[in-house]
Amino acid sequence: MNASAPLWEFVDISNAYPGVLANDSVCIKLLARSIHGLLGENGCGKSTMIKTLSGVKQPDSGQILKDGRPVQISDPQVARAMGIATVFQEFSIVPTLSVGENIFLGNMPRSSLGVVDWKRVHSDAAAVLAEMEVDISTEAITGQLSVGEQQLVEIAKAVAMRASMIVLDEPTAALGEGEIERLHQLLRTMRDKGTGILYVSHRLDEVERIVDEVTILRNGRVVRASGETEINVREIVTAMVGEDIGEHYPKERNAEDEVVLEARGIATNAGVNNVSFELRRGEVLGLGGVLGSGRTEIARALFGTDDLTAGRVVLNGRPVAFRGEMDAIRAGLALVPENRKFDGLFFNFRASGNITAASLGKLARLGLLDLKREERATQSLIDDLEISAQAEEKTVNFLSGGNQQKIVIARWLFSNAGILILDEPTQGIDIGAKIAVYNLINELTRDGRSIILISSDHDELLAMSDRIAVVQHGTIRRIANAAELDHDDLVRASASTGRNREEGEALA
Amino acid sequence: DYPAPVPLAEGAQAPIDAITPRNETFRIAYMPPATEFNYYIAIGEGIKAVAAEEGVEVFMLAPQSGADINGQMGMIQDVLTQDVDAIVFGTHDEFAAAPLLKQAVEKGMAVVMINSDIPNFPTPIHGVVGYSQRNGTHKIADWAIETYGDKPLKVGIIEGQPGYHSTERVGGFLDGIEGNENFDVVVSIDGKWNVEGGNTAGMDILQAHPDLDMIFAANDYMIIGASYAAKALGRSDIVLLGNDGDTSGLEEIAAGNVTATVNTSPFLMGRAAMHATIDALQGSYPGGWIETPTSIEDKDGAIAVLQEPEKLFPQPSREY
Amino acid sequence: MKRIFDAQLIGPFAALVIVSLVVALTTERFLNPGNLSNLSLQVSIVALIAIGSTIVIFAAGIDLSSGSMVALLTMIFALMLKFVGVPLVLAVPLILVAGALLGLLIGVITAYGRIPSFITTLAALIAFRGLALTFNNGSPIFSLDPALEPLFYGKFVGIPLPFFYLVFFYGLAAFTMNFSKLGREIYAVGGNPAAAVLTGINVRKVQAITFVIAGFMTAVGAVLMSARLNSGSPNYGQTLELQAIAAAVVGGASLAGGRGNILATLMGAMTIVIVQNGLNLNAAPSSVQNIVLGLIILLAVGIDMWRTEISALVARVSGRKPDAEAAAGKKAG
Amino acid sequence: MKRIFDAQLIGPFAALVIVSLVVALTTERFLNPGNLSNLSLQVSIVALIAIGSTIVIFAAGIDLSSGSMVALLTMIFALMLKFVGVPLVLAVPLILVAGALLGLLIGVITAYGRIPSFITTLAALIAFRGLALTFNNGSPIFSLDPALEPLFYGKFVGIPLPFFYLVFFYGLAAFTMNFSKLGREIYAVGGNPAAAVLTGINVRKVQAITFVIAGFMTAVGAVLMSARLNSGSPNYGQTLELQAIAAAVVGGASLAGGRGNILATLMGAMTIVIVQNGLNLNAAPSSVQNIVLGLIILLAVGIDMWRTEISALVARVSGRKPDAEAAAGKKAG
Ligand SMILES: Nc1ncnc2c1ncn2[C@@H]1O[C@H](COP(=O)(O)OP(=O)(O)OP(=O)(O)O)[C@@H](O)[C@H]1O
Ligand SMILES: Nc1ncnc2c1ncn2[C@@H]1O[C@H](COP(=O)(O)OP(=O)(O)OP(=O)(O)O)[C@@H](O)[C@H]1O
Ligand SMILES: [Mg+2]
Ligand SMILES: [Mg+2]
Repeated sequence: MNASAPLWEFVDISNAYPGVLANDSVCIKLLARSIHGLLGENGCGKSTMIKTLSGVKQPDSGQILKDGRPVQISDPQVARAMGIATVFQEFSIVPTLSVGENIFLGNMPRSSLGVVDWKRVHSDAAAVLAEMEVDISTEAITGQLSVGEQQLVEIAKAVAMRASMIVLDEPTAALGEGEIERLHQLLRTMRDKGTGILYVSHRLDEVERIVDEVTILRNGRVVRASGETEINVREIVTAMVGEDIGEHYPKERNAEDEVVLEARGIATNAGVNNVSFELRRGEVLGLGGVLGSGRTEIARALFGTDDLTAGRVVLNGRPVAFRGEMDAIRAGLALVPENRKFDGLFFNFRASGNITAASLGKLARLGLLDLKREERATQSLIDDLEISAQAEEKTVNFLSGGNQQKIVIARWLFSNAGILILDEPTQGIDIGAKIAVYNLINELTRDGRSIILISSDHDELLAMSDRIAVVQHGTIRRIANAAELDHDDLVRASASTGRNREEGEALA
Repeated sequence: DYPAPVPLAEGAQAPIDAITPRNETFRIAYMPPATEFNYYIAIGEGIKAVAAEEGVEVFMLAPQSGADINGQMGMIQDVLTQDVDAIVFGTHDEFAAAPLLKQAVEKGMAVVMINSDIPNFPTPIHGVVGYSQRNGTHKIADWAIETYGDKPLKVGIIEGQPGYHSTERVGGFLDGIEGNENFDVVVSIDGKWNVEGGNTAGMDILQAHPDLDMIFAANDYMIIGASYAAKALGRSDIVLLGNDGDTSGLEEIAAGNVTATVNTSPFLMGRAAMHATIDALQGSYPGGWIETPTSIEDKDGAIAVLQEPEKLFPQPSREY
Repeated sequence: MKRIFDAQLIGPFAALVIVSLVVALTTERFLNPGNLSNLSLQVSIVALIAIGSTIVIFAAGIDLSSGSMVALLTMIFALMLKFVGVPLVLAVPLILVAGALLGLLIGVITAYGRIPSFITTLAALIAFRGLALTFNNGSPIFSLDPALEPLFYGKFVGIPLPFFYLVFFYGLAAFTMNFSKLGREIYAVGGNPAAAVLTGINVRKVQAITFVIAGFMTAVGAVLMSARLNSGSPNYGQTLELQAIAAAVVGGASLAGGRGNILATLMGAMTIVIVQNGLNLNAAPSSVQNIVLGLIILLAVGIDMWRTEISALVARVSGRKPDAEAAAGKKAG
Repeated sequence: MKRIFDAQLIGPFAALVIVSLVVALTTERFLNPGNLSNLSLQVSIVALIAIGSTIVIFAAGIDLSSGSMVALLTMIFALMLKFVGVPLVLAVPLILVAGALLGLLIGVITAYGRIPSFITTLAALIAFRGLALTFNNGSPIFSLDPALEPLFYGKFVGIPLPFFYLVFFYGLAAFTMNFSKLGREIYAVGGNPAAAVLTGINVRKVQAITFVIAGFMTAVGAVLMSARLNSGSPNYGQTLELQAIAAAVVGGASLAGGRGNILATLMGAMTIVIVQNGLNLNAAPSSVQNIVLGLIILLAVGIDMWRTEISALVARVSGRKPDAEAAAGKKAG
C-alpha cells in the first residue's frame, strides 16, 4: 500500500441535527501507519464525524472513500466488516455480561456448528488483555469494574477486532497516567504494524505525545488540516478556541488556617483504609493516585454513601456521622460525581431544574416553589458561567459536555455547600470549559468554600491544588504542598503501585 | 327429598352400581366453577346443610373467576389424586371437564353435576341437578306478557358474556315474548355478568334509547347494576327483570328497585344435589336429571321468600 | 399557568378532539346533554385512579395494584357501613386513610425494600383480591346506605358531582406537580434516581409518597365505585389498573419516568371513555370495544414516539422547520 | 454444562426444595406418584409459556399478551379443527406458525416502531381477547377432536407427555441462551441496547425475535390448553401472562434485562404450582391461594434483591466472607 494514499477519506461530509449543523463540509484524509488527532471544543462535531465512519449515522451529504472508492457504511456491522473498530465516547459495554463476552460482543468465537466456544472466548480475550498489559479477569462481570477498567475493556473490544482502522473517541477520559502511557505504547505498536488510527482527546498533553497529524474542527468546520510536522499545543488551542488563551491554569490561593473538615482514620468496606487528612477553609486539596487507588471511594466515604467501619469525620470541629448522602448534603457537603451523565444530570430538566435540584428547600415556602426566583437565580448563573444560551430552552441532553459539566457545578454554587468534592470535574471537557471550571474553583474558594479535587490529569492537579494527598490502595501515603511536588512524584507514586499489583497478580 | 329424576340422554348415564365409596364417612368435593358468584355459594350452603344433617364430610374447591377454566381443571386433577368418594361439580366448560370426570367415574367416584340442564354430558356421569334455564326465563317472559298485556314495550337486553348460560337465558326470554308484537327488542348488549358491567351497560343503553320501557338482564347482578343507572337517570318507572333469585336480587325487588326475577332457589338446589349424591353413594339413586323448580317473584313474592331466611344464602341484611 | 398548560398537552388534546368529533358525527345521541353528564360519570372513577397511576409513572414506577385495591377497599367500606355500623361521614375518611396506608405499604416495600414496583404491585394485585375474598365469604355486600348513592349520582347546579371531584383532584394534582417541591422531586426521581440521591433528594421517601398518593386516589375511586353500585364486592375493579395505566399512556406519560403532564391523563381517560361510549351507543359488541381500545393505546403512544418523524413530515410538506421540542421528547422519553 | 447450571440456579432451587419439603410434610397425598405426575401436567402450560416470557425479559422487554394470545389461538385452532376440517397433524403446526406470526407482529411494532413492549403487549392483551371474541359469536367451541386429548393426557413409558415437552423445550432454550449467537445477543440487548447497536448487533431484529419465540411458545401452550380442555374459548388464559411472568420473576429473572437463567424459570413455575397443589390438596379457598401467591412473588424477589445483605448476615453468623456472586447480583440487577 502506498503510504501517501489515504486508507479512508471524508469528502465534504455534512451532518445536521435539529437546530445545529454538527459537521459542515468536512474533509479529512486518514492514512495507514499514522495516528490522526481530531480536536476541537465540546460540541464542535468530532463524535458526529466518528459516527459517520462507524456506521451509526448516515451523513446528510458528502462521501466516504475507502482506498479511493466511495462506500456506503449503512450500519455498524458494515463498518466492522470493512475493518473499522471504534471505541465510542459513550460506553458501549454490556454491564451484565462478562469481560470476555464484551470483548467479543457481536462476533464470539464459535465452533463449526455455530456453537459458542467458551474456552476460546476467554483465552482469546485474556490474550488481548495481556497484549494491552491490563490485568482484568475475563470472567468478571463488567458492570462491577471501575470506570477506568470498563474503559480498558472498551478499548480491548476494538483491539480484539484486529481492524485496519481504529477510531478512539476520548479513550483516556477515565484513565490515569499509567494506563494512558500503556495505551499509547500499544497504539504506536499497532500503527507501526500498519493500522490507521483516528484519535480524539481533550487532553492536549497526550495529543502532543502521540499524534502524528491533526485536524481541528470549530463549529463543525475544519479550521486546520493535517500535514504539520510539529504539533504545537499553543497553536492548537488558538485554532480550537479561535483566540489566544493566556493562562491555562489561573490558580488563586485562598486557603485560610481554619480547618473545616477532618478525616480521622476512616475506613469502609469499599477499600478505604485508615485515611486521615484536614481540609482548610478556602483550600483546594487534591487527591492524586492511579486508577482504582480508591480516591472515589474516599469521596463516597466522606459523603455518607458507604458506611464507615472505622474512624470518624469531623466537620467544623464537631464529629458527624452521616447515614446517607442526604445527611451530608444537609451538613453542607456536595459531590460532583466522576460520571456526570449517569449520576449528575437530570436529562428531563432544562438548566434551571438541574441547577436548583439540590436546593429546592431554599426555593420553597410551605412546600411551594418560588418559580420566579428560580428563573432569576438560574439566569444569573447561566450568564456568570457563560453557559450556552440554549440551556434554558432545551432539556440538557442537547448541550455539549462542557456546558453539562458547568451546570452540574452551578448546582452547588446555588446551594450553600461549603465543601465540594469534585471527582474528575474536567473529564471530557474542552480547554475553554476547563478554564471556566478552574475559574469556578477560584470563585468558590474566594467565597470561603473548600474543595477536594480528584483528578487524573497531573498537570491540572498540580496547578489547581493547594496541597495534594497521594492515595494508594485506599489509604493516603503522603500529603504535601502542591508546590513541593512535581509530575514525576505523582508518576512515580502511580508507577510503583500499578506495576507491583500487576506483577503480583500475573504470577498468581 | 327431591323431584323424581328424568332419565338422561342415551349413553349419558354412568352405571350407579359401579360406584365404590372408599371412606367410612363419605368425603365429598363440591367444585363449582367460581367463587365469584354468590349463587354457587348458596348452592354450597344447601349442600353443607345436608352434609351436616347426614354426617358426611364436604369441602369446596373453586377458582375465583368463572373464566378460569384451566384453574378449575387443575383443581379437579388435584382432587382426583385424593380419596374422595364423590364430586359435585358445576362448570362453564363441560367438554374441558369431561376427560377428568371420566377418570373420576372410572375410579368409582360418584359424579353429579349441579346447576345444569344438560341431558347429554359428553362423558357418562351419575346425575344432573338444576333448573331449566330456558324454561325459567321463558316463564318470566310469560309473566311480563300477563302483567303488561298489550301495552307497547320497548325492551333492552343485557346479556352475559357469550356462552351457554347467556344463550339459554336470553333465548328463553326471546322465545317467551315471540309472537307478541307489542314487545319490541331494540337493543341487546353485553353486561359481563357483573354489577359494574350491568351499570355501564344500563347507562349506555338508556342514553341510546331513552324511551326504553323494560330491561331484561341474564342475571341478578347485572340488573342490580342497571337499576342504579335507571334511578340515576330518573327512570324509576322502567321494568327491570333478572334471573337467579340471589338474596341481594330479592332484596332489591323487595325494596322496589328491581321489578322481578326468576327465583331458582339455589339453596334448595344444593340440598337436592346432596341428597342425590348420598343416595348415589348408597346405591339408591336411579340416575337422571332432577329438575329443581323455579318461580317468578315480584315484590310480594320476594318478601315472602325473604321471610324464610333459613332457605337463603347469604342471609338477608334485615328481617322481613 | 403557562407551566400547567404546556406543549405536552397538545397531542392528547388533539386526540381527544378528533375522537369526540368522530363519535359525535357517527352517533346520534352523543351530544345529548344527558349523555354528556353520563360521560362525566363514566370517566370519573378511572380518571381519579389514573391520577395516582400517573404520578407513580412520573417517578418511573408502575402501579398494577389499583384494581384489586378497589375491590379490597369496597369490601372494607361495605363491612364498615353495613356490619360494623360506622356512620358514612366517618367511613369515607377511614377508607381514604386505609387506601393511603395500603399505598404506604406498597411504597415502603418498593422503595426501602428495593423491589421493582412492577413486582410489588403485581404481588399486591394478586394478594389484595385474595384478601378481599376473605371477607363475607367472598360475597358482595349490597344496599349499603341510602346516603351513599348521591355521592356519585348527585348533582350540584345541575352538574353531576363527579365532575367537581375531577376538577378538584386534577387541579390539585396539576398544582402539586408544577408548583410544589414534592412535584419537582417526583420528576427528578423519575428522571434520574442516581442523580437525585446525590442532590440530597430523599429518593426512597419520594417513591414511597407516590404510592401513598396512588393508594389515596384509589380509595377515592373505591368510594365512588361503592357509591355508584351501592355495594362492595371482591370482584370490583378487575382490569381497572390497566385502564388507569392506559389513560396515562394515551395521555402521553412516558413509562421511563421523569416527564409528562398530569392533565394529559385526564384527556387520555376521556378519549378512552368517549370511544367506549360511542361504541356502546352504537351497541357494538365487546369484542370490537376491546380491539378499538387496543388500537387507541398503540396509536396514541405511536404518535407520541414518532413525533419527530411526523413533525419532520409536516415540516417538509408545509416548508417549516421541525420543532426541537418534539426531538427532545424522543430523546428523553 | 457448567454454564447452564450456574450459581443463578441456587436461589430458585433452594426455594423449590424448601417449598416442596413444607408441602410434603404438611400434606398427606403430596408424594403420591399419582400426584407427582399430576404436577407435571399442572405446571406444563404455564412453564412452557414462561420460556417465552422469560426470554423477552432477558432482552429487557415484557410480554403481557400471552394470556389473551392463548385465547385467540385456541379459538383459531378450534375453528380449524371443527369448522374448517383441517386435520390435526396440520392444524398443530399451523397454530404454532400463527403464534410465531402474532409474536412477530408484536415484535415488529415494538422494535421497529420503538414503542415500549409494556405498551404494545398491553394493547395486544386487550385487542387479542377482543379478536378471540369475534369468532363463533364469542362462544366457546367444544369437542374438537378425539385425537387431541392424548397430546396432553397421554403417557409414554408411564410418564405424562407434558413432562417430555418440558424437557425438550427447556433443554433447547437453555442451549440457545448459553451456546448460540442469538442467546448471547439477547443478553447483550437486554444489558445495554445502545452498546449492542454500536457493536453491530441488530438490536431491533433481536428484540423482534424474542417476541417471535414468545409467540411460538404461547402457541405451544395454547395447543396444550386446547388438548387439555378439548375446546377453544375466548375466555381461556386469563391472567396466564401474569403467572408466566411470576414464574420468571420467582426464578430470579431481573426485569431490567440482561441476566438470568432460563432453567430458573422452570423452578419458579414449579414452586408456584407446588404451592397451589399443596393448597388445593388441603382445600384452601381461592382467597388464601391468591394471598400466598402474592407473598411468594414478593419473597422470591426480595430474597434475590437482598442477597448481599442476607449473605453478609450469614457470613457474619458463620464467620465467612460474603460471596462475590451475591454482590454481583446486587450491582448488575
Ligand atoms: N442526537 C443528537 N441530537 C441533536 N443534536 C445533537 C445530537 N448529538 C449531537 N448533537 C449536537 O451536535 C453537535 C456536535 O456534537 P458532537 O457530539 O459531535 O460534538 P463533539 O465534538 O464530540 O463534542 P464533545 O467534545 O463534547 O464530545 C453539538 O452541538 C451537539 O449538541
Ligand atoms: N457504586 C459502587 N458500588 C460498589 N462498588 C463500587 C462502586 N463504584 C466503584 N466501585 C468499586 O470500587 C473499585 C474502584 O473503583 P473506582 O471507581 O474508585 O476506580 P477509580 O475511580 O478509577 O479510582 P480512583 O477514584 O482512585 O480514581 C472498583 O473495584 C469498583 O468495583
Ligand atoms: Mg464527543
Ligand atoms: Mg475515581
